[in-house]
Amino acid sequence: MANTTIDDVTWTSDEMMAVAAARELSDGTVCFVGIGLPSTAANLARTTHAPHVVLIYESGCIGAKPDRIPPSIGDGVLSVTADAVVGVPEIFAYWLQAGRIDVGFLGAAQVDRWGNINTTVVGDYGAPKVRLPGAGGAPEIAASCSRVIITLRHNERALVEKIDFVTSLGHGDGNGERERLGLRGHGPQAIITDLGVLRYDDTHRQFVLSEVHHGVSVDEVRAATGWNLVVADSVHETAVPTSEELRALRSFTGT
Amino acid sequence: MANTTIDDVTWTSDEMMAVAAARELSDGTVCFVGIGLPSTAANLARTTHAPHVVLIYESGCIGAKPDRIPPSIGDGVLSVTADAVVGVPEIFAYWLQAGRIDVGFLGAAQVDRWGNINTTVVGDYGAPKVRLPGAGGAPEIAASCSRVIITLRHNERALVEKIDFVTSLGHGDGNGERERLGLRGHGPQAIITDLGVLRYDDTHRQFVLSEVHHGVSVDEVRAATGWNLVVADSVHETAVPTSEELRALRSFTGT
Amino acid sequence: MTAFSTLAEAIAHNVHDGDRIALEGFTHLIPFAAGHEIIRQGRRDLTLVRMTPDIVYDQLIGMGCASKLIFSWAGNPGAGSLHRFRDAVERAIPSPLAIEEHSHAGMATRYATSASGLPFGILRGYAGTDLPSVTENVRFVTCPFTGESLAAVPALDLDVGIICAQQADHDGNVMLWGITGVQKETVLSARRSIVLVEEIVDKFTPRVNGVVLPSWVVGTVVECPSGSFPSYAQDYSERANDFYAFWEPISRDRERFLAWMDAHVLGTATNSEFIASLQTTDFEVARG
Amino acid sequence: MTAFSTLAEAIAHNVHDGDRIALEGFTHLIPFAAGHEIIRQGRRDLTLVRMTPDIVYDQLIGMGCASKLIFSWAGNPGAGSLHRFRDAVERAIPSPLAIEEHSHAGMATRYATSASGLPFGILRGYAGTDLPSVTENVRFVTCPFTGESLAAVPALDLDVGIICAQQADHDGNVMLWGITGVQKETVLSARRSIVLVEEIVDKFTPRVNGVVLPSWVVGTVVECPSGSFPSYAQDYSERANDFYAFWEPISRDRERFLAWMDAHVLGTATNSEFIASLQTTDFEVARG
Repeated sequence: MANTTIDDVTWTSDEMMAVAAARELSDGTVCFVGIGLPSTAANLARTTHAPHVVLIYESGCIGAKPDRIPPSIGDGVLSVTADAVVGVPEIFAYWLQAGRIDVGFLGAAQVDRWGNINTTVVGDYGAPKVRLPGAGGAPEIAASCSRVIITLRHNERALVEKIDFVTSLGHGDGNGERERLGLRGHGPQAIITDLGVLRYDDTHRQFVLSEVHHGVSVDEVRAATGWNLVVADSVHETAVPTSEELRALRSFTGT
Repeated sequence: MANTTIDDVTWTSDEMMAVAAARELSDGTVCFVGIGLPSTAANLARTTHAPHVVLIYESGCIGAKPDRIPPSIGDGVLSVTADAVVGVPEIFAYWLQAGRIDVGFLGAAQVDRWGNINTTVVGDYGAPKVRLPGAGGAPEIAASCSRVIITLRHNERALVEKIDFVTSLGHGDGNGERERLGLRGHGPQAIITDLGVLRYDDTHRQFVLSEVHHGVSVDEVRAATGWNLVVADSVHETAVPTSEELRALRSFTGT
Repeated sequence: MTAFSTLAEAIAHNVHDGDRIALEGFTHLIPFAAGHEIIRQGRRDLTLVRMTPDIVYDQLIGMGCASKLIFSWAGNPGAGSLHRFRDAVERAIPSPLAIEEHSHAGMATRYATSASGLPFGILRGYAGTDLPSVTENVRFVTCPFTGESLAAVPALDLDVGIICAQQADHDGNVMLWGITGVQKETVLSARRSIVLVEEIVDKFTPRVNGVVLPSWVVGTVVECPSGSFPSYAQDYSERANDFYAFWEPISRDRERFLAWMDAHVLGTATNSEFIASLQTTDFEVARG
Repeated sequence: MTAFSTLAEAIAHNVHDGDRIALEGFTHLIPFAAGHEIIRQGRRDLTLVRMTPDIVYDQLIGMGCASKLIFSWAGNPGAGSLHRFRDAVERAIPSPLAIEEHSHAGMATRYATSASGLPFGILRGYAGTDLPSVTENVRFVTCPFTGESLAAVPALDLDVGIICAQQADHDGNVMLWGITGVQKETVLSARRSIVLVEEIVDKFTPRVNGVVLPSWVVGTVVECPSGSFPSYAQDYSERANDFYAFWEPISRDRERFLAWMDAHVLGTATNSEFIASLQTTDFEVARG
């Protein structure tokens, strides 16, 4: 993690990524949250610019309002602060599958230019080089949320030309695969990394670089991307984290 | 309703029917209970010889222990005395359909010699003579409970040669239809009326008269049955209601 | 976000002629007041959906609001027939009523299916009965793993779902408890929803078997005390069992039914007026 | 009727070599103590089923109890990989582990399907992913009403379902609350069930989000305080997040793992002894 300092304020590239992800959530958004950076970003949004964001955890907690970032998706702090707690079959059937969720946050071990995600295996499925945790809630989050935001650290092993296993479908081959399969969400709209932000572009039918974080060059992003990265006509610099954002973020993460 | 008196104790034929039905439930039986006589009989069993009978109402009440007979299947007295209250989709899916119920009680407007039940319509479906309430929970109670007990008043319009509509399948045509259709419960085992008790007989492949209530002759039962009734080799008389049974019954029904 | 409004506004804005609507309640929490308001506003050609259509559906049918009923058990529980329903089905009075009937298990599956955003649901049901022969909406599918045949029923596709609940808070979250039936599924199955509550509270007290519907899935909340009368709201009221018996002879005679509806429903503007109007009638006299 | 027994008896009577078993818990109420006892009793060739196999499944796999894992997310939540699982899958250490993997939605559907007595369940899922290409247990069916394609998954067909809950009463009724996950479905999906409870009480106090399993669907109840450690039981314990972190380097090194299991699991006879054994180790030292 690189540090950046401006006017005596210092932040890490992971903090920049969390802040950028949080800003994607407008107030009132209903958000399906996985553990780790998604949970951090969603709670950051909730305690800064989006107090009415609704956080839904796959453990069945609807409208959780934790005062610290839980280390798992099933912590007690989620259930006791939730508006409602339902069983796991219900959270997937009545809430996610039914299309009631605006935004799903997903991480990835590998992602391609169409936002297809691998969290299953590096190498061959039958003889894996690295066995990853697997699908979890991701395939249906990717399918059913109105839009999906992917967050991961930016490097050539993560943003790859071809993923080893399609755990969760993004835009498929970029030629209408979601629509052909009848998926009802619009799929991944942003890939937020520690270097910048890629957004899905309907003209190019792939993710294009749209923002770079402070101190990051477009060439650096290109070099850290495993495919031939398309760059938007105008790439702007992400607004640096405000001290309010950093204070809120650190109060959660205890740093 | 006819009255019977022995040794200064008097009971109605409906009371005899309720008592005979209650006796079908051994202690610990898990029983799916509809409103009316089934609810009366099940609660009578629970407060006399079968204190651990488990009453399940389709409103979602599991293990209800009402102190009076509720006029509907959704009375507050059922939910507040229940071991658990679940939603209606769950009661049918997780509890009835899954085959967890020992005995289902069903009423009928019409029943045939195989225990097939009509509660839908008298006359033609498209131009009904009498439109009845319809299926309710009965088709799946008939399909999924281990055994079914049918209770109704005995007359030629009720126990008929051919029912006008199959709302709930009993033994179909008596030739293995349940098995062919994959139904998992054993189907109706007894028809308890105000005149006597018919039991399903595997040899005759139909219901046969097995008991007559006190003061009722086999010929009377034959005359009140719309099909050519098969009578068991030895028909015995139902034991008359005990004063304990009558006391418990009347404390429920307020008579 | 949830809207708060009067019952009259909620019905006017959400229920249109020709809509497919459900006023659900399994004995408990039946939204009678909403049915009365639909009658007052003279809606026509409604497709009424409910597992257990009872008196309020009898009233809607008798007053000519409905052209179709989708149901699984139509009766006056513990008291007798729905005579207005029977007149419609048996004699097309006041107009023909198309019916589509299911079992409770089938209807419950349809609610859960709709709430789940699926086009169909499966159950072990209907096999060997005549029900599939009288509707297109029971079919059979084959298990792709075992080859077994199972019944399939379609989602309900509701325009409006209307329920009663005990409480809402000021943010529009809704809480109900006791027998919860298919109340949650009714709201989650419908494009638009109306929830009548006994009261609006600052904060919910946790309840046994409490079901909370978050505000962002609730369309309109109406504060409507006794909106479920003669049904009940656990911990607020008792079921008026005597009203169900009282209704039997009224409903049996169409002229008497029309006079009663005229006096107590059409002749009142709100649910409070309706409840007050009962004080002066045979019903309260019979209660003693 | 429910049996009451010790944990050792419950495992001995219910869990046999070759069984298909689930020790469920969604972060909350994970039956660690039951996993440890299965290891002590040396069960082999188990098919392990769970949505979120975590440390206790890593232990079962590392100790050679399992020949197959059916799951949707295998990790040490918040801490890292399951190294014993990875060693089994990547290098067949200590023996090959067959895997069948699903999404959470698919596994949740399978539990609900099994609890419902259906042979298969349907969901909007798996479409466009590579998951159907690596298992026979994801297929696609066509909606008989709309023609849409939907994923189908089979029932789980569990021999044994094991969960933790907070309380049982003397009749063997079980109550749990907080995050309830698929605990109810695990019991209702299995031929035999074991429920580890924090305590046996005379009477339940109603709880928010309380789930009651009546005694007649509960196989065996075991009073086993802290049976979920390092997971937790809402209102009895807090999740030992530091244990999950503590475990990461132990699990990473097979020799260290075996030594730890030898000292703390094989070297203890009961869950109380296991918990006591931790007092004397680096774990409690690290806690300070």
